[in-house]
Amino acid sequence: MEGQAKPTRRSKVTGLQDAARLARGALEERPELCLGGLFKQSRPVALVRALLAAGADGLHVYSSPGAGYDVDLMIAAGAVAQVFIPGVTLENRLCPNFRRAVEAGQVTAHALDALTVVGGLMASAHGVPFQPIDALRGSDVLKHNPLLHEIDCPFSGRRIHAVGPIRPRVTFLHAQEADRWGNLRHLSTMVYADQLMARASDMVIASVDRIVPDEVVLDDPSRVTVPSYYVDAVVEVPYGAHPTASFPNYAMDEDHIDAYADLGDAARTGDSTGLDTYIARHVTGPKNQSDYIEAVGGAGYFAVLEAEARNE
Amino acid sequence: MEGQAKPTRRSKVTGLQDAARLARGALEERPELCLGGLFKQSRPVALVRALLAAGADGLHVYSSPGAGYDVDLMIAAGAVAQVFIPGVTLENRLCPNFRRAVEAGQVTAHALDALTVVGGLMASAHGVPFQPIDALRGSDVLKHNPLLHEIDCPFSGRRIHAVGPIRPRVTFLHAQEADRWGNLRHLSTMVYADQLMARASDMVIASVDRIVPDEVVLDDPSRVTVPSYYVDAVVEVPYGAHPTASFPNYAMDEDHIDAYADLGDAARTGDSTGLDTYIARHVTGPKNQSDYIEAVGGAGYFAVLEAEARNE
Amino acid sequence: MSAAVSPIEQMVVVLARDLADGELGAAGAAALVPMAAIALARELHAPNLTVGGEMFFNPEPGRLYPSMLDDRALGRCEAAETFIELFGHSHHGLDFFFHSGLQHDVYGNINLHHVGGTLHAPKMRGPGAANLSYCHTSSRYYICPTVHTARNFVETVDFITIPGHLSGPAAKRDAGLVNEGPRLVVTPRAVMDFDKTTLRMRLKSVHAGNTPEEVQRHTGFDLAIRGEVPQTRPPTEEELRVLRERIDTSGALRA
Amino acid sequence: MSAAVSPIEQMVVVLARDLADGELGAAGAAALVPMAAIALARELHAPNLTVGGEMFFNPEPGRLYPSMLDDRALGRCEAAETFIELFGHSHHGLDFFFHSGLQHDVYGNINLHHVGGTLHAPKMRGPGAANLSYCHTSSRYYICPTVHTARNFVETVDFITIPGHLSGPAAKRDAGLVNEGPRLVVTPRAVMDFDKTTLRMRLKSVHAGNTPEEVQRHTGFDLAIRGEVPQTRPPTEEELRVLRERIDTSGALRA
Repeated sequence: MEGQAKPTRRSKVTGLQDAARLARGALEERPELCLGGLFKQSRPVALVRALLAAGADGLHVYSSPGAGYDVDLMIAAGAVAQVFIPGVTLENRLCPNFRRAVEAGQVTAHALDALTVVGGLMASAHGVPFQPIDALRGSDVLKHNPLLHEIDCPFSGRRIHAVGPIRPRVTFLHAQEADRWGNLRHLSTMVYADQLMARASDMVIASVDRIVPDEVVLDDPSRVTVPSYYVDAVVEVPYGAHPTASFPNYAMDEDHIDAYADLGDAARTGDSTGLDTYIARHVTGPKNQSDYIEAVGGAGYFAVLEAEARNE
Repeated sequence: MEGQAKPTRRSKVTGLQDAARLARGALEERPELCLGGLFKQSRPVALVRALLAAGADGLHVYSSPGAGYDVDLMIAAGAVAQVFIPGVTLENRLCPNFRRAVEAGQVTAHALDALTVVGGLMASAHGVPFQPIDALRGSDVLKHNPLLHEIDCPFSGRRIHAVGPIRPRVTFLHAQEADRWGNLRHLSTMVYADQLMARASDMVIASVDRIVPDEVVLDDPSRVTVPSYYVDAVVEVPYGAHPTASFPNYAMDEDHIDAYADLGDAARTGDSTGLDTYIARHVTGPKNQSDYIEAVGGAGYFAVLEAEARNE
Repeated sequence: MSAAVSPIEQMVVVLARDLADGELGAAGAAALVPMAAIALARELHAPNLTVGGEMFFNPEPGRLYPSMLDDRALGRCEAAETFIELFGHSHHGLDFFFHSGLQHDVYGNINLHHVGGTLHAPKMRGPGAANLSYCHTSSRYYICPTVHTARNFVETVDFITIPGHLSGPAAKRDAGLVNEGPRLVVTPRAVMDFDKTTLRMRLKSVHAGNTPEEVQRHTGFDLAIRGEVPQTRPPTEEELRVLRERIDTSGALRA
Repeated sequence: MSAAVSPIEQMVVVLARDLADGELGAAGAAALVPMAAIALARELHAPNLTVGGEMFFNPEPGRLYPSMLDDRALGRCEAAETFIELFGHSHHGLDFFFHSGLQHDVYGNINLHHVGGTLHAPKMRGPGAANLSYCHTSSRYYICPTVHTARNFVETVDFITIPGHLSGPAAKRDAGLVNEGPRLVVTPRAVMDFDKTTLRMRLKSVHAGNTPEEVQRHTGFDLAIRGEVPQTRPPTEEELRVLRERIDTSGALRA
């Protein structure tokens, strides 16, 4: 209590709604949102739901080169203007709301390829004005891809491609663990583009299955996939990737995604009541993640997904 | 014994001398050798000694951007024509043979910077014709660097730099562990550019402190730093990085390096008998790593370096 | 082997036979059939075949999974990489890869973007595709959709997502496609390859239980049937035993 | 504090005071003094200062090491990166960095390549340097050699490895050096800064036990001494206690 207190290190741990407000404010400046994981693995879905509940709209959505449920849900909620993702699919079936909105001209889905997205993130992460690409030939995607440019290669003399930096205003990631400073630990075998996105983005917000003591990070620094320096906020969200997987902790919920897709297909062909109910029940309704867990099926339901992740 | 035997998976484990012969043959086609680790950490010194004993010469030596003892030893042995390494130093003192040979005009030491070397390796690993660089200004190195080019940036319109692919004919790495298929596991905290070099090179030969059972790799695939696919041969060499460190297994041998540098300084100022004896005793003399270990001081000597690595 | 050979098992066996020891390859997005084929080749004649180029190396799952974008499908693999290394692999290429789409045409071009309309005003919007490079940078690739109808085998695709042989040798050369491109088209009904001169698709063999006429009826373009079309060589006892006992332990290929 | 303050401890304290909470910085090649300064700042007033940009984050070694290229010097750090991420850091820059060389000149240019002769026919060949970018991409840097003589402080360096202020404001602008560049030169004898107009080095303060005249005598160019030169503010009790008890536990800064 003697005058100026010694400053202490700030924790980056925050709550889901505060994180969503932080993201929403940033995205109002520039609507480029990027999502970590890939398809049904380690997608930051709780953060996406919180952002939708906070009322985001007009988003330009990026991702590692493949996405499905989360982007489709954002489109269903009316939050998306443009999609910059090469592959949008539930893998075993098409994304109903993505398809509907693009066919209706409500959402622009750009034709892109993985190298353009990854190369653009690389240019941003590396701090250079562009990334050369020399492995694209013959696809109609090259005629439409808005991010890809032809340049004269100063080394080979040939015409090659190049992409400028992709710098998301906000990136949402989901990892299995973090310490309170925001050092992320992906325990899944595949980490996809999460590390690259973190380094390419203006702001990074991560959900994790659990916050671990500082010692867990310090005892094995090689396991840290995204150093705290790149992370602006971290939120502990049990089952925060649901209905996608957070291996090795819980598997993707194929049944949930399938039921959602059925509602989406019904909406696409004229009956949106099921989809509206789904969004009210899972996105706008729950006040917190505990509510969401109850809405999905409760602790017993998630225990099954945990067992599936262990191959039981 | 019934006609055609079913093929089996080939082990990549080989001996030190066979590895050196393999490397020497490749380097006779194109003399670009690259060394892993950095300065006094995880340098593939046993492979370097074996290559020197096998009689390599005229080498163009690359490395992660900093090297010392090993490059100096190769110069002392008369094996080097050109050095493409930004920093060559023993850190606490200059490299005596490097200095002598460059001052005498016997070796060309190019003025380079780290981004050129890393960028060139990145271009090679990524398979693109060049890597843009935009963080070099004002240094006289830019006037002399033979690998760096000025280009017109097609995105910014500014003059920026670019480097073409650096594709070493052979890269030597040292890791702590590998399985028999050549999957490498670096257990040290710092891995520097080893993963990048492996992906950038035509041929990769690795020494490891020990070969581990297949299960060690399969139980923790995220720990594999260099997948087998990139590795052509792997050699189990106890203390294969000596006198540099192989953390967490053994520390750098500062005394050995210092004594070597004293001999090098004596040679530089006219008396090369000590240096000649050193090379006969440590490089050309030992028939195998056991001989080398004895020449350095035996098992008890290395136990001290192991204790130092554990901070005892 | 009591149970009859399924059409999907026949596909797997045809593909496995074409993969050679020592090669590097990956499975693509619809991984069930390709991963089974790769695993079978590794078990039977290609122990040095490396599965790589999709950010994981040599997965050893206990059973088959429909997607490799699932940690369980990797099981105990040998190494994991990220999209940065995939960027490099996409440029350096593989020995083989696998593709399939919404539409496949007579030149082996594949459409995953839209059917009808235009890209930004499509009648039906497809998923798109992430990897467009292996079709060009890899030595060869296989087309292996698990359905074969006149609706997904059309004369000309509405959008070329993955180039096959474009409109033939001249177009391919002009586009800079220097590698083999699609080598075989393997479906539940038949095997097709491409005429060396025209690069148009043609019927090579029909699986047991199919006739050339049936296959032609389910294909939206002329399969250039001239004379006798052989039957696809069925799985051997050994191929089927290894496939069912060591790879497809859950029977996914017979579902 | 019984033992007298060593000149190196004085250097560390001067540097630590100039580092702010929340900044990102790294130590450079000769790490003993910079790492001690960073650690002291983190302990005293900058707990949110991040050590990063050299492939490791926030090392917590038990004692000081002369080189950070030693796993022991990282101790229990928070994360490790590789040269690919260093490529990015080098472009994005830091808040601060540290440099020293064989020669330093009146404009703060640093030579690590050769003394006498030419690059390829040098009288004395130096080590060169790896990182040439942080001098330009970082907001500022510090020059902190642990010797200060008329031989390593020269009017003009023989080779500019690390650009300081080149030959002044116009040359710096022409070369595209837009950031502050070298802010302070801290040696065992004194602290120097740079004249805002000419960007020439000038004496700012002398450490206890040194006179301005002595410092000038050990410097190969005019230090622009005008009137009274203050004494460098010595370490406080608190600074010295934290430095010796929590950071330099082996006494490396007093050796």
